[in-house]
Amino acid sequence: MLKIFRDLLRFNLEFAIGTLIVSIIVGLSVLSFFSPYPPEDIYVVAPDVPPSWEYWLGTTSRGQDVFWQMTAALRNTLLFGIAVAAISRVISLTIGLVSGYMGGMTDRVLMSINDTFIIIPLFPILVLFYFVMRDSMSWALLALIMAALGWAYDARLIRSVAMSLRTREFTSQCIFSGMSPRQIMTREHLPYVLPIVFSTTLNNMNWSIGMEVTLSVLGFTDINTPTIGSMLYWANQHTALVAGVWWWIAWPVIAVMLLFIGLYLLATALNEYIDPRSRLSRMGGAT
Amino acid sequence: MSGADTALLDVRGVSRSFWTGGLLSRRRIDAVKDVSFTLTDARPEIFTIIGESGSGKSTLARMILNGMNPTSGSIAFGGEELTTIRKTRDRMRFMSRVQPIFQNPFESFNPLSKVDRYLTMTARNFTEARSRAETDDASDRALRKVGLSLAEVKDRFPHELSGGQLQRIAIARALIPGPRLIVADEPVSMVDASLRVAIVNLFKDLRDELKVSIIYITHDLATAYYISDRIIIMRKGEVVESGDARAVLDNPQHPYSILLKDSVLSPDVPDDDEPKTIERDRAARSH
Amino acid sequence: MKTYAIYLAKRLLQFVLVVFIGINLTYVISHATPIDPVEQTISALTSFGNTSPEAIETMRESLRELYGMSGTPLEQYVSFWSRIVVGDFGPSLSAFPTPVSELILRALPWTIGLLVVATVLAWLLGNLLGGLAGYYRKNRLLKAMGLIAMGLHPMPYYVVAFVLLVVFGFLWPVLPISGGSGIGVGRGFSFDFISSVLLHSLLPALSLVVVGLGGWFLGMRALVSNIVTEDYVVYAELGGVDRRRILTSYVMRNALVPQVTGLAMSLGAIFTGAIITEEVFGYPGIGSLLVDAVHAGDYSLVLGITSVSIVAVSLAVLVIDLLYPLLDPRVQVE
Amino acid sequence: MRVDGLKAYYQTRWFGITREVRAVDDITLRIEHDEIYGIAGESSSGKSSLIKTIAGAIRPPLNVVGGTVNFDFGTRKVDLYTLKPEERTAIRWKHLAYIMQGSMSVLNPLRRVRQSFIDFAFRHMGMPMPAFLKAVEDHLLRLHLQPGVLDSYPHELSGGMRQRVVIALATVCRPGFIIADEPTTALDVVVQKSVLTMIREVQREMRASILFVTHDMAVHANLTDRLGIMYAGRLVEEGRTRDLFRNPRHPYTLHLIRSLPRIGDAEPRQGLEGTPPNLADPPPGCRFHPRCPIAMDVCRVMVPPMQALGGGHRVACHAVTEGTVQ
Amino acid sequence: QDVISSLPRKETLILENPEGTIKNAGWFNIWAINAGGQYTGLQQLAMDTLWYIDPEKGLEGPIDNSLAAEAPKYNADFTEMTVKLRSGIFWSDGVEFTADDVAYTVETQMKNTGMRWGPILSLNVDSVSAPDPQTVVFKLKRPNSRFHALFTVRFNAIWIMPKHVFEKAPDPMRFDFNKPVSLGAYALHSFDPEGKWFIWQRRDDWQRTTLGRFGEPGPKYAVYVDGGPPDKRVIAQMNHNMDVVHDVAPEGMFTLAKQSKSSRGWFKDFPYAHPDPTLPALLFNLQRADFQSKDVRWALALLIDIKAVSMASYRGAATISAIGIPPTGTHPDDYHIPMQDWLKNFELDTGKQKIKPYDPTVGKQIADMLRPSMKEQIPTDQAAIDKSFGMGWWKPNPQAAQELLQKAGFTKRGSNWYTPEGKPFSIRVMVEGESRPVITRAGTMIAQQWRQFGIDAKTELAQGTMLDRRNSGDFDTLISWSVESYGGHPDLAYFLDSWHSQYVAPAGKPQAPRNYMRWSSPELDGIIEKIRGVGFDDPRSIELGRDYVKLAVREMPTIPLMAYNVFVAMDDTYWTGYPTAEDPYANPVPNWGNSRYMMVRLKPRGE
Ligand SMILES: Nc1ncnc2c1ncn2[C@@H]1O[C@H](COP(=O)(O)OP(=O)(O)OP(=O)(O)O)[C@@H](O)[C@H]1O
Ligand SMILES: Nc1ncnc2c1ncn2[C@@H]1O[C@H](COP(=O)(O)OP(=O)(O)OP(=O)(O)O)[C@@H](O)[C@H]1O
Ligand SMILES: [Mg+2]
Ligand SMILES: [Mg+2]
Repeated sequence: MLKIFRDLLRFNLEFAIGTLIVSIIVGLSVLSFFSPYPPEDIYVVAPDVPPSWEYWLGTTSRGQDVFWQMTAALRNTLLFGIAVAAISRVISLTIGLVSGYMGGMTDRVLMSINDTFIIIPLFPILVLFYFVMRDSMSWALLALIMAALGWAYDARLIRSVAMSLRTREFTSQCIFSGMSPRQIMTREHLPYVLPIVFSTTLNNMNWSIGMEVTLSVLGFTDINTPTIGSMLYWANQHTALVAGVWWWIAWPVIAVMLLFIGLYLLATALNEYIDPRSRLSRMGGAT
Repeated sequence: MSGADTALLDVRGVSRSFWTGGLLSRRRIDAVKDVSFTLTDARPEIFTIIGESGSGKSTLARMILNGMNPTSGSIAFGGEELTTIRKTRDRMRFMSRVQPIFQNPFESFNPLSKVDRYLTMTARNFTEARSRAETDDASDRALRKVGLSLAEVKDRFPHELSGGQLQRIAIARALIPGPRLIVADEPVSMVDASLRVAIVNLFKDLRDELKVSIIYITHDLATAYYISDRIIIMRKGEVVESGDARAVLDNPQHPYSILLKDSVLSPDVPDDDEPKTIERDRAARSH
Repeated sequence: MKTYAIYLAKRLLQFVLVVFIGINLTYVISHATPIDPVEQTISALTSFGNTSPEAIETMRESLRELYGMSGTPLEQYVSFWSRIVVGDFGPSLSAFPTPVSELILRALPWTIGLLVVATVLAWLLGNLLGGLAGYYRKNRLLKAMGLIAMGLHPMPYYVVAFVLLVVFGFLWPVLPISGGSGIGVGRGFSFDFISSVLLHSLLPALSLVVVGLGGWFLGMRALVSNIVTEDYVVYAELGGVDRRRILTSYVMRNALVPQVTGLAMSLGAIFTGAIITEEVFGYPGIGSLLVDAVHAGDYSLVLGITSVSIVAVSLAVLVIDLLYPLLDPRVQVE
Repeated sequence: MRVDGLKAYYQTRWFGITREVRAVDDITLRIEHDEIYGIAGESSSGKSSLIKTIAGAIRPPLNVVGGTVNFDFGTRKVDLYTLKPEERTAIRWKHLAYIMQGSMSVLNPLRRVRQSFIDFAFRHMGMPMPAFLKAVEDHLLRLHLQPGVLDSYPHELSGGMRQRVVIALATVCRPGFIIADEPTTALDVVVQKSVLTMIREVQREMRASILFVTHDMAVHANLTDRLGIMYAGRLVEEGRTRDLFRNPRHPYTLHLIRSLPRIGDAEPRQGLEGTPPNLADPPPGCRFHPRCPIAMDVCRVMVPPMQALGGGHRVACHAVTEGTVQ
Repeated sequence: QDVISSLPRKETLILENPEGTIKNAGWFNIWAINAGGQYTGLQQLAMDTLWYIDPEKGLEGPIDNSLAAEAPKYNADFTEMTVKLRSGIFWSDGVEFTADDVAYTVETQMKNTGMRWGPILSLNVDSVSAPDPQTVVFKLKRPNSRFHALFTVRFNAIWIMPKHVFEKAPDPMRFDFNKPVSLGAYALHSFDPEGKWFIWQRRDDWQRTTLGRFGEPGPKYAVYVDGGPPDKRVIAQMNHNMDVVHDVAPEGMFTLAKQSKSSRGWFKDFPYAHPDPTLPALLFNLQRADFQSKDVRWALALLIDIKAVSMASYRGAATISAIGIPPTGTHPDDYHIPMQDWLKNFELDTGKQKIKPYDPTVGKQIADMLRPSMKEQIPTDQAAIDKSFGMGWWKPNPQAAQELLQKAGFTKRGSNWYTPEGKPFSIRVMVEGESRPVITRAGTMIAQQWRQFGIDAKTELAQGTMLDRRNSGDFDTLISWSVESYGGHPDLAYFLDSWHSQYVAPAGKPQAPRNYMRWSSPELDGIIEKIRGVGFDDPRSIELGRDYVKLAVREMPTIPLMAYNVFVAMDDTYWTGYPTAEDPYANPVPNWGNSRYMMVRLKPRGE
């Protein structure tokens, strides 16, 4: 594992850049624990100071240091993404593996549910949820809902792999070795889909964080928790853009863009690592 | 074990059909049509099923392994109807007595798992062995029967072993539960000539020394002739000819059997002045 | 042909099932909201102006009757389905007595016009360029495009739209940043109206295309670079088949098959896109109608819109699925 | 056709692991007009790699490291690897046709067979479309294929039919040289036989040269005129097929031929012990020595040279050179 | 490029419609429940009713007799009201307006209680009659000294229906009234079916409307448009595409003031905003256990640093008020200034000490605090400071707050406060979010100040659910207004009457408007009942109003914060003569019904 990581780092530029970016972001979010004041507090520093020596990234119109605000925002945003990804991975793995391995009726029922989740318009549902939960829509709850809505596509992907694994001879070999379906799924098939899980995790994080940002900016989340989205929300509330407080918007946008690009690069690099065919085409232009 | 006159395997009038085809052309395929034969426990034998591709050999094998139900007819193993074997316990008991060997040695093992895992799992699930030492011992004993030892195999991944070794490990695994019947579906079609001989020689030994019956499915008339006791020839799901292997192959009766035998290219080169089979055919055709 | 009919029937059944589950889901969710449309209306009515408390009670009763909010939950559910199957979503509660369907029909052309066109455009362009980029790996221009696409693709749509809005509406104010057409421009088949609509759709469409394009571009490029290693492409190249023919009929054609499925899937995202695009650019359409309806607690309108979008999206997917055999002769009935 | 000292390696560099698989290592051979030259050998002994190199169908990671490939098509002589790409394309199909291994998947699954024919062959035939299609149909008929297959998609054809379509595709332009890589594996014996018959027929008719690869010795015995045996990337023995079968000299060939079971003969036979060598790190000296029953010290250090035995029979074995065998 | 290509820009006034996009644009029946837009120009330009009252000085005094020719005449026991109407007023379709229209309006709505003013009319009116075309007589079901308020526009009122149009509609509830026939000086020109804009055109016969008395309205066309989010509105005005912006965030206003020479607010300089006669306050949910004690409420008030709240919410551009009356219009003269002394002497017993919590200099402190950055924009004159920033407020006093809380049985353990029941003292401050940015910010600041004191306080965003939750009492505390007054008239009954305990709903049931904190106090009931007995213009009502203020200060049922300042931004590129603090002849906030008076004073630039 570590060796793969080292090799990827050494020989895949995308992975290296992605790792660099993501580590910077992670580093920043860790810094949030050293913030001199609680990130929710306002009017703790002079408002509207442009980036300067004292405040590297400037201060907001709410009297917060953009730097510390951003570290907290990045931390929460990242945690959110990880939470959604982790929960939805568990769902999609379970459904994908079970559906692919069991086949038949189980498969059909699960896939009908799955298709529904793929087709139904997500955003309206999220907005609806926001209204059902009304104002108690917390960060964790949102993560849960997003996870519940964001597994379907990947489950299909995993299912298709599991289906092909089912027909492979080694699966029959396992059955005749007396392994139970659960053992086969977890011990034999899981390792196969893990790389997919890994790279979809990053895509899923990208997706959920993007959703969170969008929802927050539109004011559909808990804006008390500092996240990249709620930072933008507050900036918009203070017409930061036209008021010339560009640094309030620019830094979080840059940070979130970097985060997305970083995650995306990691995902592509991993995908490439997984897919043997693109390994070959890397060796030199195909034509 | 059951008495001398109990049938080990009794296949009675078994048929199986499938629906296949593209969207615009759907048709019924009778993969297996009314096949019957019996293996007795008293006299272990190598029972060969031969036939053109798509003639239903693998389908028949899957039904014997209880991986699929016949559309009509019945299969009994040791006097017990396979359709009644549904509960996990019954299945385990069945599997301890009937074991498969697959076509492609490289495919029969999960490339991500160590090969000895299959041996250990089989030992744990089908024998009394529980502790590590016991399972190791069971594995080693089985491996020795096929000319290997646990030391050579332990902690190795499939890609570290040759096809011949892998196929022998697969056979060893099948032997661990002490089965009465081994179903081998084209166990040699993916290996080259020299390996082929080694594996069929092993089958002979199993029959002679361990008294295991073997259902040997193949295209290869030459190896069939070389090792089998009885043979059935299948075509389009039907048994067209059956009987003592050598007798049938030396003197086939059914037109298809004759065609089959004629089509087998002999590795013997004719004398200089004599035309080769293919030349003969060509000449025959151009007239 | 008979098998196709069976396939059709199965697919239709699935369609009905998905629609049924989807609509029920939204029914349940929307009815779980604590928002009471009557209270909502009363609040809105009384938040300005002088109304005495007794008057409110009278009004509450009249409204409850007017909105037809009587009956047990089961009765309401049954009557909901019995109306919905004939396409009647009842009157909107926040725009009473205007029927929900009228509101939806008014908004739908904008959403469909902008989003479907932009989605399909992004799909076409993205696939074309991505295909070329996958095939001509050394082309500088296409490589540069790949880099840009790589940078843009992971961006959340909101951020891109917002940046575009700032650039073209504020820093360099050349494009209208809100509305679907100019103020005072009369409706009709006039040059003024059409050009105004086009001008107003530029920025939202651009944002949609920019974001969509990247995804298709990268997807297609990856597909194509896999396909060029397929035996049949290698063989065609060895056979000296015309390169353009290889590109079109061997590479692109075959890569298109999964991309069409992707298109069907992305149609599902249209309604997501609708909300954000319409909110950011103040564009009229079904998305802003939905947000409005949700704010107003108008669940008959909310249900109407979500039902329509579920049906529309499932229908799009269904149509593409049914056309699939034409695209790929290999597809088999399960 | 002449191949001299051909070396082609798979050179892969992937995440820091550099690997060089010497799949074709210093091979020299000649193929005359109007003959079928067979190449046999164990699985993964480099047969396909050799053939790809000869057909000029190499793509990374397979690279030609040394040696030449020269064709003589009667009217023109060419060195494949010094040719400009356009010229190479021009030669293909007109003079040099190639039937790839795994010909089940070489047809575009989304194109009808007819279109494939047009794509591949139309421009070489120099005739108007109706005439061309007629010619194709005639050709298919000769291969016992109904013209109806032209309107099918590849997946609608059975394996044997597909194989025959590919053969038809490769031969419709009547090339002087055909390269075929295991065109009959995955076919059952009955179909295999008819396909082989057809190949022979076409070859005779056109007086073409065919380079035919398979590890099925029975096929070689019945089809080829001359035979080369490959072991671990090297040509170890070569000669007329009949000579080679009757009188194999290299221990590997010997073993290969002895181990073949026959119908009507239930003599016990022995399999070859040991594992095939890893071509990324082949054993020094003779590559067969770890499995060779008669290996000598010299085999472990020195690569045996190719030795002519007369009658076109050549072998690379120290034992033969020193006369210790037979 | 021009926003409007089809109209001559020089003759067109563009105003923001804060309702945004009207989803059912083709609906103009304002008397039915709110099916369409209302502030699309409809209520401002097309509607008319008997009287208007201005939050400021008005064109000719705050009260304008519009359709009525004079003030209402009540009989002695306030059970009958007679109104004389003007003559020579015509509907835009040429039909003359008469007393029948008024009577029809009342009768139709009484018949349909689902209509907007139906319930309130049927509760009050026994019968209405029009003895002659210029006279309407209302017979009331019970004495009501302020019945005419229903027909008096503060923000809006019962608008008069065109009898001749509605008569023909089979069901007045399902009639869309498109195209509307107006009684105002403007008639509908065209509108966007998507509800983004509405264009009104000056009537040729504008003299035959009530506005005609003041001269010709300047703009030939008035366009009400959806302004979009705050930044877009600022951009629009900077590009001179929106003459009157209803409201922007304070920063937007500062930007406009700084970057656009032609833009200005109500005040020429800081604090720019127009103070609406509306008083945002922190409302306690008095039915919740934690807030039953006035000591707790006072403690929480003493923990608020209003200067910080003013900075956080309005960047200082707030007009603060310590008492429950908006510090706007004529109110300071009637209430704030006369009560200063009482406030200064007001004493609070914390259980351990007596303190005088009022700090009369807070307004000045805010001005001083702002002066370094705002320089000469900040007035130095005390009267001007009082007007712009307000007078005094409660001085933050954590010590007293602690004592008060302890007096109420709360305890502090570690750094956290616990309720008498031993639970952590947790307060959610409900705010409305994006739709009311300054309120949201104020809430955030207050929550933070409480949090710093050891109370688990947090803002809770109720975007879209705010009205519902406010009415149903689903909140701990809430920043909203339960006080709305006329501004231009000292009478408080407009809001105060509904604070009577007879209207307080039990917990869990929806509360009728205004007394959202559900305050029930017998003492207050007494005051209210007394007010009911005196006339609208009776000076005694001011005295009673002061009694209310004193009671509310003692009980602290809400913590009054500041006037609801609206950052109306006006661009004089095309038009001049907007109402301003220097010339406060009308309310510029363009969704108010009385903003129509602006039209007659607007002149094209260069005239
Ligand atoms: N699951 C299935 N669904 C549909 N058709 C099937 C299925 N399994 C087998 N068939 C069909 O049944 C027929 C018999 O197949 P089977 O695999 O038993 O043949 P076989 O004799 O083993 O062939 P081969 O020699 O190629 O292995 C074939 O035509 C095959 O296409
Ligand atoms: N793309 C590749 N990259 C690296 N090594 C390869 C690649 N393709 C083949 N090889 C290796 O080259 C050697 C020769 O392979 P080749 O395909 O030529 O064998 P073959 O004799 O044709 O075998 P078969 O009979 O199985 O077709 C093998 O060891 C194989 O593992
Ligand atoms: Mg088979
Ligand atoms: Mg090969």
